[in-house]
Amino acid sequence: MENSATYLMYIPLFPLLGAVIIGLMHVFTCKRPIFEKFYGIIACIGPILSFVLALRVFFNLKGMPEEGRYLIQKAFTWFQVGDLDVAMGFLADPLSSLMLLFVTFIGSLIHIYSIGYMGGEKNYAKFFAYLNLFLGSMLVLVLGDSPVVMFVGWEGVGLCSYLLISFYTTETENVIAGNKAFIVNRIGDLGFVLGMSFLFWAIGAHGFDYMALKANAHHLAPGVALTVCLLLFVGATGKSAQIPLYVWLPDAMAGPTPVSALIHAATMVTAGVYMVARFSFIYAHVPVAGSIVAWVGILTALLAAIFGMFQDDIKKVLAYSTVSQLGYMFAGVGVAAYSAGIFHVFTHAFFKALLFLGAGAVIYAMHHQQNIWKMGGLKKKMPITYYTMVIGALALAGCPFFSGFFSKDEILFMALANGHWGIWLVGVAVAGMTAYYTFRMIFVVFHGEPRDQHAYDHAHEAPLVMTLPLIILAVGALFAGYLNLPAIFGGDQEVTHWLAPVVVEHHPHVSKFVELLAMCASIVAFIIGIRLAWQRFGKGAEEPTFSGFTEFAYHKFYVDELYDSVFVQPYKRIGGAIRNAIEPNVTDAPIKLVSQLYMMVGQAFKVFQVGFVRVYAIYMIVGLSVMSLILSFSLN
Amino acid sequence: MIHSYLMVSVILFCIGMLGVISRRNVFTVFMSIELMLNAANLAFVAFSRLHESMDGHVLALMVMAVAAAEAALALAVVILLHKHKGKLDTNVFSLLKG
Amino acid sequence: MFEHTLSLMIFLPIAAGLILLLTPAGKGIARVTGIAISMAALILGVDVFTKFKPVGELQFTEFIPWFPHVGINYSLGVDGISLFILLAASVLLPLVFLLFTTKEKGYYANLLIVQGAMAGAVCAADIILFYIFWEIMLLPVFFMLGLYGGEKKIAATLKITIYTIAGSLLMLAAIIYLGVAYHSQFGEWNFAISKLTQLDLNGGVATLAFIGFMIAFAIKIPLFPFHTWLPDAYTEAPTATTFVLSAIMAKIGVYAVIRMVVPVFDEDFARFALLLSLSGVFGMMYCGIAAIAQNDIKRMFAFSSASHMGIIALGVFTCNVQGLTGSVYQIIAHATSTGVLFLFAGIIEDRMQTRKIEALGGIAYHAPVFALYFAIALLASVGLPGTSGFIGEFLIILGAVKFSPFIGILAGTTLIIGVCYMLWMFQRVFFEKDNELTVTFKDLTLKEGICFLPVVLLIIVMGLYPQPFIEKIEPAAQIQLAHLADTQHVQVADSVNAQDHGHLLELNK
Amino acid sequence: MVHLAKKSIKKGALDIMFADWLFILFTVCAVLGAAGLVSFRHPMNSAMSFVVTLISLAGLYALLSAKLIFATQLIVYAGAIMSLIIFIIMFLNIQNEDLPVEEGRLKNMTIGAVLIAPIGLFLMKVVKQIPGSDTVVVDPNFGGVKEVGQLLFSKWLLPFEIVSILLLVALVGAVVLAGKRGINK
Repeated sequence: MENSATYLMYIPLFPLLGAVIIGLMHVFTCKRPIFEKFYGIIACIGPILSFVLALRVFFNLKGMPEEGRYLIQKAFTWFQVGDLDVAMGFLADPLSSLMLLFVTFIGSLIHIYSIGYMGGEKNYAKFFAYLNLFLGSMLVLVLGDSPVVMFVGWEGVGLCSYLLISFYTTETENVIAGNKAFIVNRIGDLGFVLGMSFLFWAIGAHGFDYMALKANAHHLAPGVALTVCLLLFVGATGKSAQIPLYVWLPDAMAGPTPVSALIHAATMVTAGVYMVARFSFIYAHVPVAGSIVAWVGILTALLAAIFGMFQDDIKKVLAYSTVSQLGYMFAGVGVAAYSAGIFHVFTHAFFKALLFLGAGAVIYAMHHQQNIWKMGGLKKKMPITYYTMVIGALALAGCPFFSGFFSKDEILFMALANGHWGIWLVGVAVAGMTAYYTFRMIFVVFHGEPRDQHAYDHAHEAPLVMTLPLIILAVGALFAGYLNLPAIFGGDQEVTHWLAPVVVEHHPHVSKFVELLAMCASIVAFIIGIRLAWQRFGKGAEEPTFSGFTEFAYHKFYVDELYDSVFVQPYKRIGGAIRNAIEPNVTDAPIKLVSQLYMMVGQAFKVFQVGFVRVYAIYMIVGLSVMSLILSFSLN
Repeated sequence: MIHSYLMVSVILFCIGMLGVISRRNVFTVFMSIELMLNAANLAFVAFSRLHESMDGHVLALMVMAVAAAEAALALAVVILLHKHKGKLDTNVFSLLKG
Repeated sequence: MFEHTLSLMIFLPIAAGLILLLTPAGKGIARVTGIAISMAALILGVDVFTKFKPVGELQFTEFIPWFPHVGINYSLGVDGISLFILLAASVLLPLVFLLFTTKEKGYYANLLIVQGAMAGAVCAADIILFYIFWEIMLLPVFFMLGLYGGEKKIAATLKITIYTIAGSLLMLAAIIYLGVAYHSQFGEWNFAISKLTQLDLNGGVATLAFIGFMIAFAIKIPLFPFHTWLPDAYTEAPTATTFVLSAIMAKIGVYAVIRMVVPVFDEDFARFALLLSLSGVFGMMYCGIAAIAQNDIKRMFAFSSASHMGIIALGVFTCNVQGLTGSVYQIIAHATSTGVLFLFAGIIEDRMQTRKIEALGGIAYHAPVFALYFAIALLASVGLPGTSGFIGEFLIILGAVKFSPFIGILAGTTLIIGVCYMLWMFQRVFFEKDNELTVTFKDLTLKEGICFLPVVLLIIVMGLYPQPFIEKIEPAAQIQLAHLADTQHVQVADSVNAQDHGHLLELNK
Repeated sequence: MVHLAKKSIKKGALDIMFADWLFILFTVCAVLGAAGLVSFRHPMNSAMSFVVTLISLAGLYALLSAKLIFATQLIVYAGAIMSLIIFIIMFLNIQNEDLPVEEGRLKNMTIGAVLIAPIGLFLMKVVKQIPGSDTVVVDPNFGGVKEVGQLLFSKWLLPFEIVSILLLVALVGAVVLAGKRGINK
């Protein structure tokens, strides 16, 4: 078969094998550590090999005719029960190949960066084992040819996210942040599993891989389709940190910075967007579901942007900006602009990874200081980091001709073109806010005077293993946007065309004037945002105090506290009540009753137990006597 | 005819029971039990005569063997108890109290 | 090997146990005997597994007339459902003998008897034979719990005794009713399970008998309001006993429901399925929530085990092949994950002399291998894909959604509830800061590591390549459900004029 | 057979009379002995009166043509067992003060008799309802040593062996129980 490819399974297998090898080495050598770079180099082999294979997949696909452009490998029957037949199968089509490319590329870069960043850490090997495991799981997620296989990767990345967030396990807060991430993700996973179940009972009987599902999607009743869409979207909100399940992502910054860059910015959190795009054949049938997705996305973008404007932890700022950008992506896929959404995933991976790695370099230089109000003036000390980060910030803020501009603008334009005025308006506002908080961070950290002179004196530029990935990513952040240059700039939207066979979307025809107008609105928003930031923070500013609305926003609208008092505390309290009140008093009641009954009867009969053999004989005789009397009468 | 023998058996059996429940002397109680066994033996033999089969005789023999065994054991127990308590009163031995 | 493999698996351990009890053998000899016999059972079990054909009928059947005039016979056989419980017992019990070296002779002897009786209960193809083995299986548990248990062992023994005896009596009454019903319908006595499935049971007494069976098995599983004996018994019992109770014996309850209740009482089962599944789901949630408040690690696992059993039972009550297969698969997965977790809790208790979660912390830094094994078992227990726990849980939820979307959604919460208490426990025991106590924690010895390795590997293999297991389970599951499917068809057909029919019946009276 | 039966009836008149007298004599002795057994205060007196009962019972066995039982009753029971009992009574050297004080003995026995009366009456009622033939002369060898012996060693072999084990156990038990010296002294 021309579409079968036996090498697909090796793409996730390489990092997974790396994880097993490093993990075993760690277990056997953690008491007697060997040369630490050794682990790092082994860890980098897997991702790089996967990247090479991903390139091979890409060029193979490119050589194929557009209609049959997919590669498939069914490794073995995973399980088969009744009608449910799930193969451990891998599918590479334009969508997954695009994801593959940037996941393996950025994954490899971050592995290299981590060799430097994690230097001297105690659990060096463990970190790389987890990182490899994560990459393997992410590749399973991307390549899985059925929702169930995808779910394996889906949960696998959740696990690795948990392990890496709580990587510094001696601190309770880190572990709690990890737990929070895992549990909140699990809430989303519940939606995913239920969505899969409903989907299976509706149309899964003739095969439960994407090919078969896509072929049978038109049999789906509208109500079921809506249910499936919403349940799957619950899964996506968990993984991709959307309202109402976004709360775990800011806390997830407790993990090492490369983790934040790889998992919580570039790859894992975009899995939800990828999943919605994967299921575009269902979402396309249910516009209502799409609108819900889009609105949730854009509201998340707004909310996270508001929070982002008041954070003082450099990583938290970036975390909220990630949530916010993820919101854009969902707005994109929600308005059926799947290629635009995925394209934003693609560009975002570059500039957000870049920003995180840059922030990591800063944190590394400042000896694990993360509060931006303790930094300042680092521009002179860390020029490479500064310039690369500025490129990243410009891309994030949507500066024209940087990658973020093209992708974000595409989303907003598609929202407008498909008639979602509200989403477009909010989107433009958020774009301005994005520019504001991004440059607030840049100005406070790199400009002005140093606020902590001691730390400033010891700050220095990061080593080459760390700056090299920064530079590569900066190049990506600069030019990734040109892959999907819209027609208005003379491009031919290559990514959109590449994805066209997979995702179900249609391009409404809108006049050039509207397109230009929309673009101008975005640019204006960007300029206003960056100007405000310059005014306030450009020349150095002191840590502000908050009151009123700003205080409310600074405390993130008290959402964490709300969740804690509405879900967590009652849960624990019910548990305590069961333990202290219900178990001993209610469910144990019958058995206590029985034993008390026995005790009472026993006490009553104790009277007869006088202890003299003769008396027992008398009892017997009395019994016999009574029986005899009765029998004598009955004999007559 | 046989009925009279059975009547005698019943009477002896009841007297034996009376001895067991109304006396406190260990020896008397013990011999009352022997009396009950003998009453049963008489019934066996009588029935044997009635049915003209000798199985009853065999059973009577067995009962005698059991009675002998019982006598041996019971007397051993009586000696032991007498050694322990110096009394022959059944009321002294009230270890069965719950 | 030869035609009496199953009998050998049953009577070899029982005989060895009895001989140990009757002879003045020391505990060393007892343990060596235990290892030898359980290894022999393992070899026999593997032999059965490799020769087992993936079809639904009973295999390896043996038949010896016992009381033929009342239709009670010594007849054995395994199908895809009992095979795996048999295997779980024979794979996991050698671990116990190998790992726990400090117990007395009577303990090992009792374990051997339990092993044989459990094999008997799952292999029995005659309901009376099943009942006999069921009772034999319970006896040594009382002794092990009552003689070798923890501080509150007497109360725990009393509880488990009252519950199980009550259940057993109800079951006996129901079994006798089945025999009588068979006699009145077919004119002969027969207690073979396959024959009893042909019974046409309806009416009040049949429902009572059904309830009798269900209560007996609900106590053993345990299903929601009958679970109260479990936390005490699991907590107070010595580790190996808890392990046997949770890993295998509770599963025999589920097995019995699948094997005896589903095909025999098809109509009543279909009628009560909703109520039963609610009980399963509610039990899962209730015990899962209770687990988070426990500060005794073993007690927490006890509640967790009860919570999982609720889900496993739910799989049976969903009345479809996905749910049932998932349930059987989850039985093995749960035996390997939670069972092993109980063993690990035992190891912690042995080394730290405490089971209090608060007293622990930071074990992972001093025992990385132990932490790794523990984490794998824990992840299987919370149903992470790639471990054995996921396949079963997914199939059960899938089946539950088919059965009723509402139940399905509730069942899905197991994903969340399980992870909450497990992670919180893991955090407080393995992470955070170590203290004076846990600094002294010794990692697994080489022997322990090698003993646990096959089980840990099994957890992963069963998650990645479950098909060899599933292909053996599924045909048997289909057969058990065949009756149910017929009943449901009839019910659908009858439901239209059911009311008129009822009136007619009353008129006839 | 018919011939034999006729002969027995003809000859019976005198025999029956004589046997009846004997029966009455033995019965009275047995009952009186039994009454003595339960009512005497000193066990020695009880034992002597029990011997009377046993000998009377032996007579009754003889009347029932149970020759072997008649002999064993006299030799084993009245002889061996009773001498053992009397021996023990004398061995313990029981004085009057050793005996338990049984003040309400008469009252007790009256109440006991009232209790037991229904049992006795019921048993008698049952006995009356047993369908009994009038005495038939049995085979002269009935109850002889050879016949009973043959039966004992063929049909009743297994119970016989079990009884022998029982005796052995009793023997060992008695040795163990009574053989302990110096306990509680």
